[in-house]
Amino acid sequence: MLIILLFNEMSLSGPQHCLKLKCSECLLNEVDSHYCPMCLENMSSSEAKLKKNRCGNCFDCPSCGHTLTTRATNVAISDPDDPGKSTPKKMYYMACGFCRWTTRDVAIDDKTVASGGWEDIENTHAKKIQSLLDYYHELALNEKAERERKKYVRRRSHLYYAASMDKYGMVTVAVKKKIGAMSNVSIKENEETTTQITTEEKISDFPALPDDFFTTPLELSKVTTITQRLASPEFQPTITNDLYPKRKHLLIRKSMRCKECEHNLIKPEMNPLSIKFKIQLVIMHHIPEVRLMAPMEFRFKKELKVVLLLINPVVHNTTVSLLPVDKESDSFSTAKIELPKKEVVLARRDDAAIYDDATQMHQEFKDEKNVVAFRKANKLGVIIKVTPLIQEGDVKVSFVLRHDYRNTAVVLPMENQEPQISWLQHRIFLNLGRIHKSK
Amino acid sequence: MAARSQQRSSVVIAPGSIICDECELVGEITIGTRTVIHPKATIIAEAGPIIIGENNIIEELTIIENRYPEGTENTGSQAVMIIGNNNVFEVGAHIEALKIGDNNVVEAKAEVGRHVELTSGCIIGAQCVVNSDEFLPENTVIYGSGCARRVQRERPPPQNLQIDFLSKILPNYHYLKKPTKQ
Amino acid sequence: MELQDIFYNNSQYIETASGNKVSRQSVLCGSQNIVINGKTVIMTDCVIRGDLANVRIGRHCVISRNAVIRPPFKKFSRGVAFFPLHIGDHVFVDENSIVNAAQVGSYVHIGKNCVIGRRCILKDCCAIADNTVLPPEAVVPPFTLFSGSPGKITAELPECTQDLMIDVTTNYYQHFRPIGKGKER
Amino acid sequence: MPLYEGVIYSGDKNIVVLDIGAAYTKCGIAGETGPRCIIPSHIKKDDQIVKLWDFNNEEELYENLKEFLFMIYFRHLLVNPKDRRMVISESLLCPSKFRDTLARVLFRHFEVGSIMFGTSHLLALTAIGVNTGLVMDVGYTETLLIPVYEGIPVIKAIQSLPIASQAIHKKLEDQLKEKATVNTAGGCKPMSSMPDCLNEQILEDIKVRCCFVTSLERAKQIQEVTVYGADSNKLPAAVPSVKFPLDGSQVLNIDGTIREHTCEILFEQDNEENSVPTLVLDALLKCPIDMRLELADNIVVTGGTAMLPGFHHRLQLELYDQLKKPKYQNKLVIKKFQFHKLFSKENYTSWLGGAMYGALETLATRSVSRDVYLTAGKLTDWCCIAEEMETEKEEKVKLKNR
Repeated sequence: MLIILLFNEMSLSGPQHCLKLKCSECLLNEVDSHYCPMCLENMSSSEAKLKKNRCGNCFDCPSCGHTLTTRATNVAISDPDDPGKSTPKKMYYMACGFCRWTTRDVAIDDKTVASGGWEDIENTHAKKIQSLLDYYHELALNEKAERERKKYVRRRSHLYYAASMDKYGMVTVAVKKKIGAMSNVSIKENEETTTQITTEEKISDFPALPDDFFTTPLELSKVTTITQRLASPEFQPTITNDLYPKRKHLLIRKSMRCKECEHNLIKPEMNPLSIKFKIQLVIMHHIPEVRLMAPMEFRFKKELKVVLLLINPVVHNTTVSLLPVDKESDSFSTAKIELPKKEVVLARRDDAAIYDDATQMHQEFKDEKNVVAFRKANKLGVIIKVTPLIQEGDVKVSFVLRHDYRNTAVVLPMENQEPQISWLQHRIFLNLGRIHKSK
Repeated sequence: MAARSQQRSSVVIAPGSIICDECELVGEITIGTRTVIHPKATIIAEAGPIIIGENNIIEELTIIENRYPEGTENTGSQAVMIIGNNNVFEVGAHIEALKIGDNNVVEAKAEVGRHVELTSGCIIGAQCVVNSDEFLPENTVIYGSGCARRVQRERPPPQNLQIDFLSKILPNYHYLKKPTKQ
Repeated sequence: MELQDIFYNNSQYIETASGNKVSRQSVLCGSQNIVINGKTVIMTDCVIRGDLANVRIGRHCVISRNAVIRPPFKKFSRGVAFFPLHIGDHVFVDENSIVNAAQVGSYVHIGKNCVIGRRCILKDCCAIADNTVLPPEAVVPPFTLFSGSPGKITAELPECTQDLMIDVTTNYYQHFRPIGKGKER
Repeated sequence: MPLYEGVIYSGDKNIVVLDIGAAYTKCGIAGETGPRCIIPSHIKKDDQIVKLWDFNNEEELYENLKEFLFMIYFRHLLVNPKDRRMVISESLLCPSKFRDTLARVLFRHFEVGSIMFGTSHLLALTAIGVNTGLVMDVGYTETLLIPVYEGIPVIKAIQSLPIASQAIHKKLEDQLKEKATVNTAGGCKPMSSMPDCLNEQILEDIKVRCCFVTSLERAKQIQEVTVYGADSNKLPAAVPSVKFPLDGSQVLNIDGTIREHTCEILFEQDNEENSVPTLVLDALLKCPIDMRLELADNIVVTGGTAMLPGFHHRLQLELYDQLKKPKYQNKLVIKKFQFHKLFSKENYTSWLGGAMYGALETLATRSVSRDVYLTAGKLTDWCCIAEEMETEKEEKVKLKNR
């Protein structure tokens, strides 16, 4: 397969700051907006944080992960006054259209409202964790106060060792040495704390597996898979009866900025459905694209004419020249190339042309037959001569693409100012394909 | 075309069924009432007759075939393929199972092998290939890339409403095969 | 690399006034309910079920071999209805895929051998990887790639997806040429 | 509604807490009661699974971590990494290559504000609110036991054994290949004739759904046969077998003995008479006498492998049983072993400790900031502390001289 080493995702940094090409490698990604991939509603970042990045209305199937859909049913509810009579009432439950799991499977009662009636299950340890956290919080405050008071005297605190970076206890030794004579300030641990840990619980006898565990056949359909367990990390249900609908995880739209000049290169619109961007500086819109026209049969030391397709993405004519690279600095090439000496002009892009086939604008260019293979709208075929210098492997060439670039990415504040024209140079690496094996 | 008209005599179509003429029926086939067969479906009874019950929907590009198992062609012994009632075979399903009960759904592009027995209320999910030598208990659901299994509480509901609708609309656009006179 | 020419037998295709190229071997049921907006290629053995409900396909789409375009149905308390199916512009549906969606936006790529379930909504600029199964009523947001069974988000698409899809579909149309005749369009 | 309840002290700083395990990575936000996600520690490259810990060189690891962390930040946690604090739980024996590369990716590529590296065993103690305990982590590649006394790890008593989940998977695979059969359309075939139908994920699924840790009594009968070669009719009545569908066309028949025997690998003693339970006793032996009783009274078991049904019960019985052996009998005077109840599942205990730590005001003082990292150009490890002290002394001198 032939690969052209030009990244489509590459973005162009804002020309008023730096005219450099950036790839996803050297860009800083940022969370721009949160949205639910099911109902496609935007969520503010503070709300998303509060809801732990989960949608308030949409749920995922705990069995297969597909989105659950709400289903309405009519349930006959017997009239309390007249037991013989029953009135139909609309009740809602959730079902998966993929694996057919329903909330009724795990005996969750149907709800009277279509949405909003589904509660979350609570982590049974939440209270204990909270009280432990309160206790640590107090310790931390004490320690902070202590630190303020005695800047240089570090004292032993319960917390300090519990999970410090001091993994080998070496710091203790070091600190003790350092404090040396001052160690008389040793204060008893936790003496100032008012809360005490009441959370710890010990077990001395774990229950054995029940006797019938060894005799009853295992019903595989009642045991959850590892994926199902890890899908809800806090609960990790082991039997399918404990599966519970999961709120849909949100997605984000990202914006990107240049790490050097810190300017935004990509900024999406707020609406998650919009495919337009507030800022979209991608290479595709600014820099001519180079493609290989057709696969070729390369042979060792045999010169071939290769047609490269150049495509102009901008609405101005672009002057392009192909320049050789320094032989010494070129460790990439495996073939000798002969580039056209003259510069060529790429016709401007015309968006209306795809709707109107009659648009012809050939005449305005004077092309030399041995340089330009063909010309069609904003596309142009350039002929280069390639002589492979290897007997097997990939034929690779490298050259510099030089073109003029009109600074249109920034709206210029002053009227009537001519857009600035700058010349850009890019090193192009081309892999033209493998050497043809002669039989 | 010639082969089809030759075989036509052996196809028995009950009144009330909607069989589009653009489908291919080969061999000894019996089709029950209120069964809908969309255009471009293929039913081939090669190794024995195929009996299809009532209220089934067979969508386009579905292949239902009773064929000789590999390597045992034309041994003379016939196996009858029986499909019950209220089954749905979605677009591009491939069915070779000899026994299919009632209320099953074989989703798009799913394959059911000859040695599988579908009881009732089973769902074979889209693109699932089931061709081991097994008996699928009632209400089994096979789904997903790894053909995961579970048992659902309720069997899928019969598609009477869809059949009503199709019975009304398909004759407007397609030539139908006429029911066999008793 | 630039797409190479794909040749078809001129007698096998009908070219409409608006530039659609439709294979004679495709099955267009209820063709009066099918609207194809122009420069769209419908290849051999495709099935489009206009008899069930209206189908509208935008400009510059490619419906590859053996694909099925089928309006989805929904059950209501009293009866069943088939919903119209709309496909936007510059949509590429690859071979052997079944599209049962309610809506497919523009600049969408659906890979080979996919099953797009009933009433799915595919927004603009999204893609479905080969062999994906989208269960009924799935929603695919812009700039996401869905794959697997059930289909889930596995990657994001580049910001220039729209330009890439326009390029792919228009190029495909330009290179989809009748055999024997060197007619340039 | 508990969903909207915040337990967060740290305001809206979104401090990321990360525990990159050998098999699974636990990640979430500080101050919360459980991780947001537990995902396999691997990335997919051209449809190939590449495990994070299987790396040939640091560059490869750097690239893999970059991709992995990108996924964590922008797919799972949906927070910006730049200038934010984070907490990382790492093993005491974490190779410095991994640690350094991780810091490099986070500081240089993602530009995080600061990182606190916490030792997983100590964090596990934080999560239950004690500072003395015998912490045993039964993970994926190894079982690592560290006694911690008053918050300080007793280095000389650390015990480890390369027997954990990975060993269970290996044994399960071996046994299946030896004995199991597969039903296919073409009839019943022995497993050994189709070597490609098992992979790590299927093995893990078989383990969690079918396997268990049997009772001590039955285990003794089993070991009599499997280890000491007694006649196989001495085995206890086998537990029922399971038909495990591998996909639509293959059904694996898993014998009851496989279900029961597989996890015995944790308890069978090797040539040096080591097993998972003896690690506890050996560690106690190496600890100073005055710590032993207290440690035995504060055993903490973490790690996903400890979630196997029957594991805790068996471990406890084994401890009392092994204690009777001459090797320990006269040296360890322990009457009772007590275990701590966790406020989490075993597989994310350390994470929870990190999440608590990250929610405190003192986080900054325990962290390495990006500025410090960039000026130093590396992370300081414990062995560099002496050096650090020197510089601090110099600073002090400078201050005095002012």
